[in-house]
This record gives sequence, structure tokens and C-alpha cells, in this order.
Amino acid sequence: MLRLLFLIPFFPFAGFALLALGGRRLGRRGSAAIGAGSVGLSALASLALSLDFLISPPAGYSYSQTLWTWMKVGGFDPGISFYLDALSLVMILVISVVSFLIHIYSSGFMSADEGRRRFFAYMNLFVGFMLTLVLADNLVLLYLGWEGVGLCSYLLIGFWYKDAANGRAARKAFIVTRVGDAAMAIALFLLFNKLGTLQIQALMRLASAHWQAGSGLAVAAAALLLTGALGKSAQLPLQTWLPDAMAGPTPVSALIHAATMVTAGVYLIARTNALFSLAPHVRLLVAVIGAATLLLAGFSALVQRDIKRVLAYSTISQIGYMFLALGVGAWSAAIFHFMTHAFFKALLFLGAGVVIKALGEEHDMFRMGGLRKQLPLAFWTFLAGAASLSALPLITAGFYSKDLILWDAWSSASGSVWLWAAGLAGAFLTSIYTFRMVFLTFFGRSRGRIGSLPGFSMQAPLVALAVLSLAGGFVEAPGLPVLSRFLHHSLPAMQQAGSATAQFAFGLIAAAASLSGIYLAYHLFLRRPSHAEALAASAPGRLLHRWWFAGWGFDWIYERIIVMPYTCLAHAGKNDLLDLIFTGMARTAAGAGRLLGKTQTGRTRWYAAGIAAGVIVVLAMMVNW
Amino acid sequence: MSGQDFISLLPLTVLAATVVLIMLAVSVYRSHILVLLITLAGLTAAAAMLPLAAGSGPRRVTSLLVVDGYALFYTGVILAATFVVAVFSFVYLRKQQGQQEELYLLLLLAALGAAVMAASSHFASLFLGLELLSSSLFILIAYPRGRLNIEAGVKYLILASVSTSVLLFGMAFIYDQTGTMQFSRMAALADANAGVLFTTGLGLLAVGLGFKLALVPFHMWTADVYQGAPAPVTAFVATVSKVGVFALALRFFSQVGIRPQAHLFLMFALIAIASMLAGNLLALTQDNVKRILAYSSIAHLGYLLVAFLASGPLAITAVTFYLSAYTATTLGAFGVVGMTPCRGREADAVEDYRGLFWRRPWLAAIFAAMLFSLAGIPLTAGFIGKFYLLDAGVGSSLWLLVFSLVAGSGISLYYYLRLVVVMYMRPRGASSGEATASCPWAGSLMLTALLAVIFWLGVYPAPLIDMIQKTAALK
Amino acid sequence: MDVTFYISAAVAVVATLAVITRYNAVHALLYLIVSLLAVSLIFFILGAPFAAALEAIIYAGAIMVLFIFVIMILNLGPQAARVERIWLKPRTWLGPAALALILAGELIYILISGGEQEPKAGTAVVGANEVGIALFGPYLLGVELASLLLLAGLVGAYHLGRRSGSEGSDSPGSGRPNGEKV
Amino acid sequence: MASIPANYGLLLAAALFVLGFAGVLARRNIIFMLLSIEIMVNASGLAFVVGGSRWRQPDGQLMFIFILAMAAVEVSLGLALVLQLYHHLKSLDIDKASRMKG
Amino acid sequence: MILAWLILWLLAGGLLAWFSARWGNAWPRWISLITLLVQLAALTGLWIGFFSHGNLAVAAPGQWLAELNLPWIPAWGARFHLALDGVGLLMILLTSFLGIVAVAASWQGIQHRVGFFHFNLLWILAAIDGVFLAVDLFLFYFFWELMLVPLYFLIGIWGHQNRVYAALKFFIFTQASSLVMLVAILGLYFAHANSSGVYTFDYLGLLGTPMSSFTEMALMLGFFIAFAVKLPVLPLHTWLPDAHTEAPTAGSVALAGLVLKVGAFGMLRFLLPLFPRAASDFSTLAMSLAVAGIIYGALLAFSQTDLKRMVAYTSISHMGFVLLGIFAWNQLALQGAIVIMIAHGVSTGALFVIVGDLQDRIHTRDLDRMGGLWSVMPRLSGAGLLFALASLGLPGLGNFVGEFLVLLGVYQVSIPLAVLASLGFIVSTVYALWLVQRVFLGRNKHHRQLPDYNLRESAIMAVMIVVITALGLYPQPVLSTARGALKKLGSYAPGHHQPEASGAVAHKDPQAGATKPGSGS
Repeated sequence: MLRLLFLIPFFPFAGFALLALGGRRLGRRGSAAIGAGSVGLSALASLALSLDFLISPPAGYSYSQTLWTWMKVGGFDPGISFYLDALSLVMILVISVVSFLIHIYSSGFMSADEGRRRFFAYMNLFVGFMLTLVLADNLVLLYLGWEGVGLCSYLLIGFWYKDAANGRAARKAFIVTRVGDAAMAIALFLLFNKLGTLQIQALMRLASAHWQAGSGLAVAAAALLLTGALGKSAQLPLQTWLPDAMAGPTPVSALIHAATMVTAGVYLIARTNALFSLAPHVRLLVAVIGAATLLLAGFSALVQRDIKRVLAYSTISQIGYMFLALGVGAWSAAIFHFMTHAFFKALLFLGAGVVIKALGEEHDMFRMGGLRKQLPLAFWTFLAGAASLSALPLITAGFYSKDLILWDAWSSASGSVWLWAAGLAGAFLTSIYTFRMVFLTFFGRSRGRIGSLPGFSMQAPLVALAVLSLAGGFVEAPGLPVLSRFLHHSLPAMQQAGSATAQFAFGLIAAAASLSGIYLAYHLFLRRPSHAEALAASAPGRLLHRWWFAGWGFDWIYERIIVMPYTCLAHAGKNDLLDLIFTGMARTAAGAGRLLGKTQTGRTRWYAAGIAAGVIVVLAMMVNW
Repeated sequence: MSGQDFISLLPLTVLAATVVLIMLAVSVYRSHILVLLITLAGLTAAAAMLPLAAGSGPRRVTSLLVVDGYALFYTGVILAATFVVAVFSFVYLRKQQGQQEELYLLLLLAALGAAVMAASSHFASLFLGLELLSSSLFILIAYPRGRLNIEAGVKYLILASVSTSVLLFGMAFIYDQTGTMQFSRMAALADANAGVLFTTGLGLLAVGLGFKLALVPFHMWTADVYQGAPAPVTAFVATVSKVGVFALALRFFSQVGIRPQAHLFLMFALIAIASMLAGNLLALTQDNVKRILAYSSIAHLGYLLVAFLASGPLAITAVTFYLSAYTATTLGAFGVVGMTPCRGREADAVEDYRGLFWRRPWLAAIFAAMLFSLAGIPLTAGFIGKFYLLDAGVGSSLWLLVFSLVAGSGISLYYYLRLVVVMYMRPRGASSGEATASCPWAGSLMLTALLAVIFWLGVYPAPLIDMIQKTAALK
Repeated sequence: MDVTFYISAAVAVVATLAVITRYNAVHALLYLIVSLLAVSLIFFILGAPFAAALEAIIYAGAIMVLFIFVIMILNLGPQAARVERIWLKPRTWLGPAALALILAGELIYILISGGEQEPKAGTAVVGANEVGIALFGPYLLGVELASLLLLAGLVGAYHLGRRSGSEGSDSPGSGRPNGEKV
Repeated sequence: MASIPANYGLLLAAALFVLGFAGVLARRNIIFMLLSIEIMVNASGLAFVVGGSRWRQPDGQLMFIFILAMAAVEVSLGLALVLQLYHHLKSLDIDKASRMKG
Repeated sequence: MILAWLILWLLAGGLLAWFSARWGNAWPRWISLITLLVQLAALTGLWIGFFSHGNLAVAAPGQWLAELNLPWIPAWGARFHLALDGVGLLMILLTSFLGIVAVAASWQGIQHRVGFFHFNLLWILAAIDGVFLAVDLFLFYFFWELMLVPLYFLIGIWGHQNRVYAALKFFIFTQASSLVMLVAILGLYFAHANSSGVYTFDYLGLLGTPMSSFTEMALMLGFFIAFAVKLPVLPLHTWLPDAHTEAPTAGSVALAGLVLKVGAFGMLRFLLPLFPRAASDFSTLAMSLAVAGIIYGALLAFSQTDLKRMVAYTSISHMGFVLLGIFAWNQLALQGAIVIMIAHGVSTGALFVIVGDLQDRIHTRDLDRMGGLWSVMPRLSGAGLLFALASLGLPGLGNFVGEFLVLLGVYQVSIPLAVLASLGFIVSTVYALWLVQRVFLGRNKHHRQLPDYNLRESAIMAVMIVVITALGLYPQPVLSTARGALKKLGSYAPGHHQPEASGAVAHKDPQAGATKPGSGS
């Protein structure tokens, strides 16, 4: 059964190929059927494979499969080969199931778009690359998937290509992530040259065997990999692309920019945890970046008007949590949060999609309101997602995963009170901005009629995801860590320093933060909106509002120190200044020719004078030299 | 003079006899084609005598001439070139009024002069050969007696006479110093007795020969004369006269030896560099095809000097090969110039060649091949020739000269290719469709033959190289 | 006899100087004949009587007559001398004189630095007899070539001297009507 | 017989040669140019005769004879060309014969 | 003898194509196509044959896959000596393949002097094949020069507006530089003769000629300049944008796909083995130039407004990687360079074909007059997108494999250069996405109705897509074919101690990694 592993990425790729080559013959239904069907098959295969894996685990809880040798040069021989273990199993399950749901949703959402065939082709391609990424047995293949998802992200952000702004957002996403990718490539060169392989498992073994903790090479390799992860996961300082990425169709945001691709960095760090363990400083850096990102993004989310941008900043913030977890060594907690986040963020985006579509492409929350009556299903599912995101205690999956991260941030050997405090503040912020969004969108005064209502294909995924967002957390309830135990086949357990009582106490604090945040949101945006306005109108409020709204000014700085110099340089050199050397030479030669031509006067006496001069020179040479 | 001597002299004698025959024929019955046939027959006969002469081995015939493989090889080249020029002249002159028969007579005399130079081993024969050549050329250049012809003729006459006096003065100095006019005896004395008069004499001699070879700074007449002379005569000036003079210079200076005489060497080196650069630069901005070819010939002679200065057996074969290739190529190029139709005048402006490829593809293709050969592009003789020159230059480590050659060749590409480009451009307007009269078959045949030679030498030069090495090696 | 040499030499130089500076062609020609005769005398002094004779007869006699013919044909009278005066302004001499002086300096330097050479010239007479024997001995081929050279001159002069059809115009075969760049 | 250092003979030849050269450079009238050329040629002949005299050989004089032949040819051709040129230019100004240049 | 036939077949095909034009314009096209198809088939057969006989492993000097050695100019010791090794085989295969593409791409675009056009095209290919096969330096030079003339005609006659300037510039650059190489060849010839008394141009004979280090460096530079112009290396590249831009599609394909490769091939075949010490002394500078070229080409590509010129500048960037790989001189980098050469041939060739097709349709190459073409020509745009992606080094497509291998190899030699070259990943993304944006995306302002790809054009693109994808996912046949030849090349390296992949060092010596701090970032 495990031998069918390759089918999991194969189906989406095949779907892509069919869609790309199929041409117009496929029709509206055909495209959707192929698009969703191929991912469905893939999800089915994942489920079947998971069952098989759980029922009869392969030796060493891992299975690898080599399709063919990719390139073999001397000792460098990465294969097109897949590796399945607990970690990748969880990943493919989440990815394929969530993707499938989103594809179903898309078949409704995109049914009227003339480019739907292209849309499904890109989506399938994306899923294929994403599955390749998580299944890759070596870093080169992982890199293939890594770049592939980046590409698809680009294609899908710019899906509505007729608007130049979308193209700009798409390019920004690809280029910024490529900065990280370049660093990651360098990491690969380093690892191969020092350890002689890029096969991940062997690499981790060799690294642990050959390198001491804190050795320069380990630090360099880990730092470079981290840079790659930062780019793809939109963490500080490479986070700027994600808010713009919302230019793509909403299902794309749900799938790529919330549930799957952006967490690839988390996966990468978890996958190469041995390396990060060898570089404690880098690991600390991971935690710090995570903490900083979650705060910064939280503040930015607080002031956005566009519903999708709120979600985008929220995503950055939530991935910050995952990084925080990774940084403190809570590998499984990070994966757990990845999973719950995939559920509730996908749900939120899809819900937002319904809202936006219903209001005729309206993104501004301040022009929404009172939708809970008009879109009841969307409201309730959205509320479930929002609750999960705000980590509403006990009944949401988000609570369990976030609580675990906060606890680990405190209790881990490498954790600290600061990291915990940052996480807690983030949680508080999260519930404020989440419910600000809910209140602005679904409560208050209704502003006009809505357009289309979602069909069944859009509603079913919402419900399914809502269920997962709420119930998905029970795989890892405190005291019953099913997921962690399973993941510990792949990921090392964290060294805990703390008692169960303390954990309960910390849980209470987190719950309090979440609830107080919700209340504050209720107070400011529903009960007394004038307070919020007054706050925003005050001088520091205005300043902060603008600063946060612009994402802390990163774009502004990058624009000035990188983009503008580059374009200026390019335009200054447009005509290839080096060519001046050669045109100069040509001009000189022509000029010399013309000058010499002046000596050709046509006058015989002058020519004779030339001979005389020649004779004089010759004689002079003969005599004196 | 023994019987053997007569056999050795047969090629020259036959040539001279043809002159007399033509004179007689003309006095009896004037016919253009008859004279042409006699000329061609005479040249062929003279060429046929070459193996015979070669059979009697290298021979000194009186003190004036030495008939060896070297001389005979060059004589062969001269005869062949004259043959081609004679046919071109016929094609060129056939439509014109007046008496054209003297031209062939003078051509033969000039060829004889060149051949004498190639065989000369004495100042007297050098001088007489040179004068025979130049005097015939004065007339040939001015032959059609148009204004520009006459202008060119006068210029050439005055300047050539001046240079001849310089040459004579140099020879006199050498004679004064050494007491002999024979190259071989002079060479023997040169080392022991290289007084200042002797070296000065060599310098003046070099000036005189340099003028004939159109080397900088004695080059200024070249373009005007090339432009003013009728195309077949230009071809003759560019090939036969250069071949003869260069053959002589090579023989003389390799007997006397240049390399030991540092200042002589330096002088030639400077002349070579100046010629390569000035020739090519001058041609760059030209718009007259004949002038372009004239300036390029200055550069080519400069290239030749590189091998000339390299000296040694390799250099001699290199020079000989290059001269042969250059002769064939230049003849072809001027042949095309002479045959390109252009409203009752010679097609010597670059513009006249616009779109030639679409009007007269064969003619244009031949011209392009000739230009490529001049530029030294593979498949053509010029490539092998240039390679040979570089071979000699590098072999003697004359780096500065070699790099001047390279630089010069680089510059030269521009004007050669410009001509090619013009031929392949679309004709400007429909009016250029004039004179699509077919090329006379004799001319076409000759051009095709030259093309074949160019390609043959460019692809499989081994036989010619072999022959040069066997026969034309100077002892 | 030495003195004769110096006097003749002086005469030759002065007469030649006059040749190149005169405005009237006939005057110049006469000065040239004087110069040639002086040189002829020097030949004689140097022991080359045959050459001296040829110089006087052929050069001064025959060749110069050709010039006179042409001058007569072209009818270069006082009118021409006036034109000549305009053409040959003192300023015109600057360049040529400079070049000539440098050249002369170099030649003099070379000849003087060559030192006194042995043997001296003019110590023996090489008469017509010896010259004749050499001429038709080792130099036989030279004579033949010289005859061909004269033939070339003959044919050429005949061809060029003919006054025929090609009146004035630019006959075919000589470039554009005006040689300027196109 | 006189015994003159060969150098002196050559000096005279050189002087005549240079004068001839100066004439060629300075005169615009073609007739004068031809005259000047004759001076140069004659000077060369003188140099040969000096050489022959110095080495007591006939060769110098022989060369002189050849030079004489050449001078005859040159003058006849030169004058023929002068006539033709005059025919075209109606002038003897050599500077006018400069249509071809560049 | 088969080697001579490879060349003669094309020469004959070219002549036939020329003369057949009098029967109609279709004749030359079909004749050229069939000529090339037959050649490609024969070569593929040959290739498979080598694989099945395991011949490709030959690695000793003097061992070739096939050889032909005839006397030519005995006076100089020049012989008509052709020989085939794995790299040469790959290059000839590429030549045939791109030849077919060029013919197919010009099927409708060329309506003027069709016969002469195909004659030139086939002769270019023949000369290029000759370069890939010649192992006599004189013969090599002969073919090297021979390729210029037909290419010159191709650009000069069928090119675009500024074709004359471009053709002249191209010709003068390459010819002048190759004259320098000629001097170097002769220098080597005499250096060899001085030490051994044997006058020969034979490659094997000249290997290992003892020389002073100055001589070696000077001669090496002579070769380098010629190859650098063709490749092109940074300051000598300025002919390329003009030539590529002005050439007709087939010319651009031949230039980018083949002529540039000739320079790289020359370095591999001649420069490194003949002057190993000088080359390794020079390598840092050469690699720095390469990195500069990578960045510079990408930077300028970004700023161009002429689409074709833009693609041309990307070539400079790509060929920088090749130069980098060559001078890194280890198996990884060399293999990478080979793969880039092929992948660049296909991907840039395809881009030029696309640009040509675009120009045929909208009669401009100005980016400002394009945009939004996806809406009217999805097939063309899709292909354009794919090859733009190949150009930016997307994994899964051929270029990535090459660039990755090169950088992997370069990292062993110089970490800073590898890091700088990795910037190429970023800058190439910038221009490639810009290209896609300007041409295919955005609002379609100018062109409402345009025909999309027809069957012929689609077929060309399909084949090229298959090749570039195959190269990206399964480059192994290429790597295996080149391996023997490159191993041999590796053995010429001074102080040759090439480990299979030097990562292995760390296996044996755990300290090796730890003691040297990796300064990657």
C-alpha cells in the first residue's frame, strides 16, 4: 500500500497536465471536476495511506520510495524520492484534506470566472508541489517543491492578470520569497559540501555526528535555512509580501496564504530540527523572530480595513506562534498549531470569500455590517473560525494549540518569560482584532442588500472546516497528547520543566487574555464605537494607526533601499555603458581614418614631400641608430 | 652565354619575342582579338617554357640574372596574372573606339620587367626591370587618355621618377662602398664592410622599393593611381608590379640579411606597422571601391612585411604563398570592378554596388568571395595566406608586428564587410535595374577560374605549399 | 686638375640652383645644359671620358631638345613666365627648402662621417674600350632590356602623343565625372 | 690624373640631387618638375660614375648609360603626358591635377 | 568517417537547398528539414548505440567515441582530424535539434530568398558541428571562422531594421578576437615545436607542452579572449544584444543556442587542458567576471524595452553561470555547465522563437506596445511563461539542474563567489517576471484579435517544453554522456585530486568541516 505513495503528488500533477493540455474542450464542469477530483483522489490516497501507516507501521516509522535518480554527479545523487514518516504524514493529511475542501469551495466560487480552467490547473499544480515539498526525501527535491509552490503562489496571486496591481503583488511575493530561497540554496551548497549528501535523514545524522553544538558551520547552515523559511513563511523581515498577496482569489488566500504554503517554513525547520538543535543561537533567533512577528503583525491586524488583510496579518502572526514554538523546541506544538491553523484560517478565508462575493467584491469591513441575518451559515461558521483563532477556551481547536505553545514557551528549557509574555500579548491582540472583524462584518447596521448566496459547493466546505476548527484540537488535549506522541516518531520531544499544575494555571491566564480581548473588542467596536474613534483620532493614535496600517513601514524602507536603487541602476545602465568602450574605439578609428584622409590631398607635390620626409626619416635612422 | 643559358632564359625570351611579334602583327593588320590571342598564346608559351627552364637547374645567366626555382615560380605567377589581366582588358576595351593593340604590347613589356626583377641578381637588371615595368605602367595607367587617366599617369610618372632617383642614389652609394653591384658579392662584403654609406644605400633602396610597394610613407600615390587607372590596369598595378618588386626585395634583402642590421630591421618594422594601420584606417571612411582596395593593398603589403621581416625559409614560403593568394584575389576583385555594369563608366562608387547580389548574383558572389579572401576568412585563399603570415611572424616572435597585423585585420573587416553588405541590400528604388546585360563569357570564365583558385587554395593548399617549398626556396 | 673639379662642381651647383629658381622655362633649360656640361667635365676628370661624351651629346644635346620642342609646342613665352612668378612666390620655397636643407644636411653628414675613403676616385681612366667590352659582355642582357625599355617609350609616346577622338571629356574607365566622394 | 676623394664626388652628386628634389617640391609647372627630375636622375648617374671611377671599373659608366636610356624614355613619356594634360587642363599647373583625393 | 559525413551531409544539404529554390520556396524548407531530421535520427541512433555498448565511459586521453584522421596540410603538420567525445556528442545533438527548431520556426517568417537562407543556416550548423568535432587546432580555427560568414549573411540579409550594424559588429568582434586566438594557437604551435621539434596542431600532441608560466598565461589569454567574446564574458559582450536583437528568429536561435556554446565548448576542449596552470591561476578573475556577467546581464535585461534585447541580455546572465562552472573546474560544476549549455540552448531558443512569433503577429518588439496578450493568445503565452520560468531557474526545468550543479561545484572552490552568484536567482526572477508581466499580463490595450499558435508552432513549443522538462527532471542521460569526457578534463587540472564530490572529505574527516568556519551568509 505504501508503495502507492507517489500517487499522492501524482494525482494533482496529472490534474494539472490534463487541465493545461485539455483546452476548451473541458468545459466549465470538466475543469472543476478534474481540478477538485484529482485533489480528492490525492486526499483519498492520503487517508488510505495514513490508515495503512497507522495500522501496520513500517520499520522505523518511516518509509521511503525512490522513483528515479534525478541527477548523479559523483557523490551527488539526489533522487526523485519520497519519504513518509509521522511528520510528513500529518502534513500530507492536512494539506490534501484542506486542499480538497478548498477545491470543492472553488468549484462554486470560481464557476463564473472565465479563467477557471487556468485556475484549477494552477491550484492542482500547487497542491502537487506542496505535497512534493513535504514528502521530499532530500533537500533538492524539497527545494523543487519549495520553489514550485512559490511559483504557483505567484501565478495565483496574479490570477486576475488584467489588473496591473495584482501582477505587482504577485511579483513581490515571488521575489521576496526568492530572496529567502537563494539563502536556502546556499545552505544546500554548504551542507552538501561539508557533509556530502542532501538526503535529509542522512544529513541530520551526519550533522549530529560531525558537528558540535554551536559550531560555525551548523550555525551558518541553520541560519541560511532559517532565511529560506522566513521568506516562505512571511516572517520578519521578509513578511511584506503576504498582505499584498491577498490580491489573488479568496480560495487561493485560503489555501496558499493561510493553510499550506506559508507554513512550509515551519515544516522545513521542523524537518531539519537536528540542525537547529546544533545551533542554539539560531534556534533562539527563531523564537525571537516568531515572537516579534506575532506582535508586529497583531498590531497591524488591529487597524486594517480590508477583511482579507486582517486575515493576512493574522496569518503572519499565527505563523509567528509556530516559529516561537519551533524556537523553544516545541516541535510538535508547532505542527499542532499548523494543523489547527490550517483548519480555522482556511475557514475564515472561505467565510470572508462568501462575504466578499455576496457584497460584490467589497473588501472594506467598514462598509459591511449586519450580515449575520443575511448570511447565517457564513456567520456561524465564521464565528467558529474566529473563536478558534482567538483561542476561545475549551471548545476550540485553536485554544489547545495556542495554549500548548504558550505553555511550552514558558516551560521549555530554552523558553523564557519574555517569549511567553509576547505570546500572551499576541493572544490578547488576536482576540481583539478577530472580534473586531466579526463585529464589524456581521453585527451592527446592515448596509444594503447582498448579491449572490453561496451554493452548496461553497457551504459544505465551510461546515466541514468549522467542525474541524472546533473539534480538531482534541487530538492533542492536555493529558492526552495523541498527536505529539505520534509525531515523536519523527520529532524529538521537548524537555519540559514545569508541572501539570503550573500548566493549568497558565492555561487559565491564556484563557483570560483571550476572553478579555474579546470583551475589549465588543466594547470598542460594537458597544461604544465612539471610544475606538476617539482613540484613533488622538495624536499618538493617529500616528500608530498609520504606522501599523502600513505594516510598520517595512515596504517604505525596502522601496527606498532596495527597489529604487535597483531600478535606477538598471535604467541608468539601460544602454549598456560598457558598449561605449567599443563604440569609442570605432569612433577613434574612423576619426583617425578621416584625419589620415586629409593627407591625401591629391597634390603631387605634397605626395613628393611625403617621399622626401620618408627619405629624411630613413636617413636619420640609418645614421643615428 | 651557353646553350643552357638560353634554355634558362626561354620564358623571358618568348615573352620578348611575343612583343616583337605583336608589333609586327599590328604593323600588318590591326585586330583587337588577334592581338589578344597572340598575347595569350605568348604568355602560355612562356609559361610552358617554365618547366624546361627549371629543368636546367638554378643557373646564373651572366652576372645580371639568376634563373632559379624562386624566379621561375614568381615568373609563373606574373605570367598567369598577366594572362588574366589581358582577358580583363579585352573585355574592358572591346566596346571602345580607337586602337587598343598597344595595350597588350605594353602589358607584356611590363610583365617582362616584373619577371626580370624576380630573376635579377644585379643592380643593373634590377634597375632595368623596374624601369621596364614602370615605364610601361605610365602609359597603361593613362591609356584611355581621359582626364583622370592622364592625371593619374602624370602623378605616377613624377612620383615614380623621384623614387627611382632615390633608388638609384641608394644603389650608387652601395656600389661606391662595396665596388660591386651583384647581390651575392655584396652580401659577402656586407658583414665585414657595413660602412655608413652601405647602410644608407640600403635605406634609400628600401625607399625606392617601398614606393613601388606603396608602403607608408611612400603610399600616397596609391589611391589616386588606382582610381585613375582603368580597372584591368589597376589590377595589374596591384598584382604584377607588386609581385615583381616584392620578389626582388625578398631576394635582395634575404641575401644581404636584414635581421643583423638592427636599424634596417627597425625601419622596416616601423614601415610595416605604419602601413598596416594607416592603410586600414584610410580605407575605413572611403566611398570609392577602387580607393578602398588601394588603401587595403597598402595594408596587405604591410602584412607581407611581417613575414618578410621574420626571414628564414618559413618566411619565404609564407610570402610567396601570400603573394600568390593575394594576386588571385585582387585580380578577381578588380575584375569584378571592371565588369560591373554602371551607366557607361566604371562602377567605382560603393553605391554602385547596392543590391548587386539581386541583380547579378554570380558577379556579386564572386566579389564577396574575393572580399572575404582579402579579409582572411576561411574557405578562401586569403585565410591560409594570413595564417601563413602569422605563422611566420609568431615563429620569429615578432609580437608587436603580429599584433599590429591582428589589429589591422580587425579594422579591415569593417570596410570589406561594408561592401558585402551593400551588395546584399535591397536596391534603392526600381531605377537601378539598368544594364542587366550579361557578363561577357570570357570575363565570367576568368572570374570563375579565379574563384576556383581561391577556394582551392583555401581548402586544400597543400599542393601549392608543397610546390613553393620545393621550388621557390631561396638558398 | 683638382681645381678644375672644384670649379666645375661649383658651376654645376650654381647652374642647377638657377634651373630650379628661374621663371622662364627656356632660361632654366639653358642653365640645365650648363649644369650638365659641368657634370660632363667632372666625368672627364674622374676618368670616364665615354660617360662624359654621352652626357654632353645625349643628355645636353638630345634630351634637352625634347624639352625645347615641348616648350615650343606649348608656346611658353613671357606670358608663362609671369604666371610662373605668381606660382613661385618666395613663401612657396619655405617647405621645400626646409626639407631640402635637412636632406642635404643628412647626406653631407653621412658622406663626411664616412671619412676619407681609399681608393680615391679619378686615379685611372676607364675608357670607351673597356666600357664597350663590358657592355657587350656581361651586360649584354642589360642592353637587350634597355632596348625593350626604349621600345616601351616609343610605343607609349606614340600612343599618348596621338591626338585622336577622346576630346577633352572624361573617357570611360576613369571613375566618376568628378572624383569627389559620393 | 686628378685624385679626388670619392666623397667629394658624392657630395656634389648629393648637392645636385637635393636641389633637384627641392625643385620637384617647389615648382608647380610640370615642365619644371620634369627638369628637376632630370637633375635628380643625373645626380644619381654622377654618383655611379664616381663609384666606377673609384673602383676603376666600367660598371659605373654602364649604369650611367642605362640611366641615360631610362631618362630618355621618361622624358619622352613625361612630355607626352604633359601635352595630354595640357590638352585637358589648359594649364601646366600640377596642383590642378588633383581631382582625385581623399 | 561518420564524423566527416555529419558535416558533409549538412554542407550538401545546404547547397541543395540553395539550388532547389528555383523550383519553389517550399523545396528549401523541406530539404533542410529532412536533412536535419535525418541527421538527428542518425545521431540519436549513434547515442543509443554508445549507451548500449557502454562506450561512453572512455576517459583516457586519446580515446574517442569516434575518430577520423586524414592528412591535410602536411607542410604545417595540420591534419583533418575529427573526433567525438561525450560532450561533443551532446553539443552536436543540440545543434541538430535547434537546427530543426530554427527551420521550423522560419517556415512562414522567411519568404525572401528562401534558398539562400537555408543554405546559410545549414552551413552555420555544419561549421558549428565542425568546431565541436575538430581536434586539430588549425582545423578547429578553420571551422571557428567558417561559421561567421553564413551567420553574418543571416543577420545582415534577413535581420530587422538595424541589421547591418549588428551584423558588422558581431562579425568584427568575433573575428578580431579569434585572430588573437590564432596568434595564441601559433604561439603554442611554436612553443611545442621548440621543445619537441615536432610541428603539429594536433590537440593530443600539444597537450602538456612545457612552457614558461608567462608564455602559458599569455597564450591562455589569447584563447580566452576569443572564447570570451563568443560566450560572452562581461566587457566583451556588447555585440550580443545587437546581434541577437537584429537577427531573424533562426539566427537568434542559432546564436543563442549554438554560437555561444561554441565559446564554452572551446574552453572545455582546449583552454583548460592545454593551459591548466594558467587557467587555474586565472580562474578567480574569470569567475569574478562570470559573476559580474550574471548580475549585469540580469540587471540590464530588466531595464530593456525591446523584448528581444531583453532575452539577449538574459543570455549574458546565463552564460555567466557556464563560465563560472567551467573555471570552477570540478565535476559538479562542469556537469552543471554542460547542462546549462543545453538548457539555455533550448529555453532561450524557445524564447527567441516566441519573440519571433510575436513579432510576426504584432510587428513590434517594444514592450510598451504589448501587454495582456494572454487573453488573446493563451497557448503562446503559456509557452512564454514556461520558458521565462526556465530562465529564472525554476526547479523541474533544465536550467535549474545546471545552475544548481554549477553553484554546488563553485562553492567548493570559492564560497564568496558562490554566494554572489546565488544572487543570480533573485535578479533573474526580477527580469523574468517583469518580462511575463509586460508581455502577457496586464491589460490588453493594443491587440484585440490575434491568431494563437497553430499546429506547427504548437508542435515546436511542445517539443521544446518536453525537452526542457525532461532535462529538468531526468538529466541523467546528459550527465552520463558527458561524464567520461569531463572526467578526462578533470584529470588535467593542476594538482589533480578531484574527489568525486568533495563533500566526501567530511565523511572521512569529521574535523575538516568543523575547523573551517562556513561563512555562507
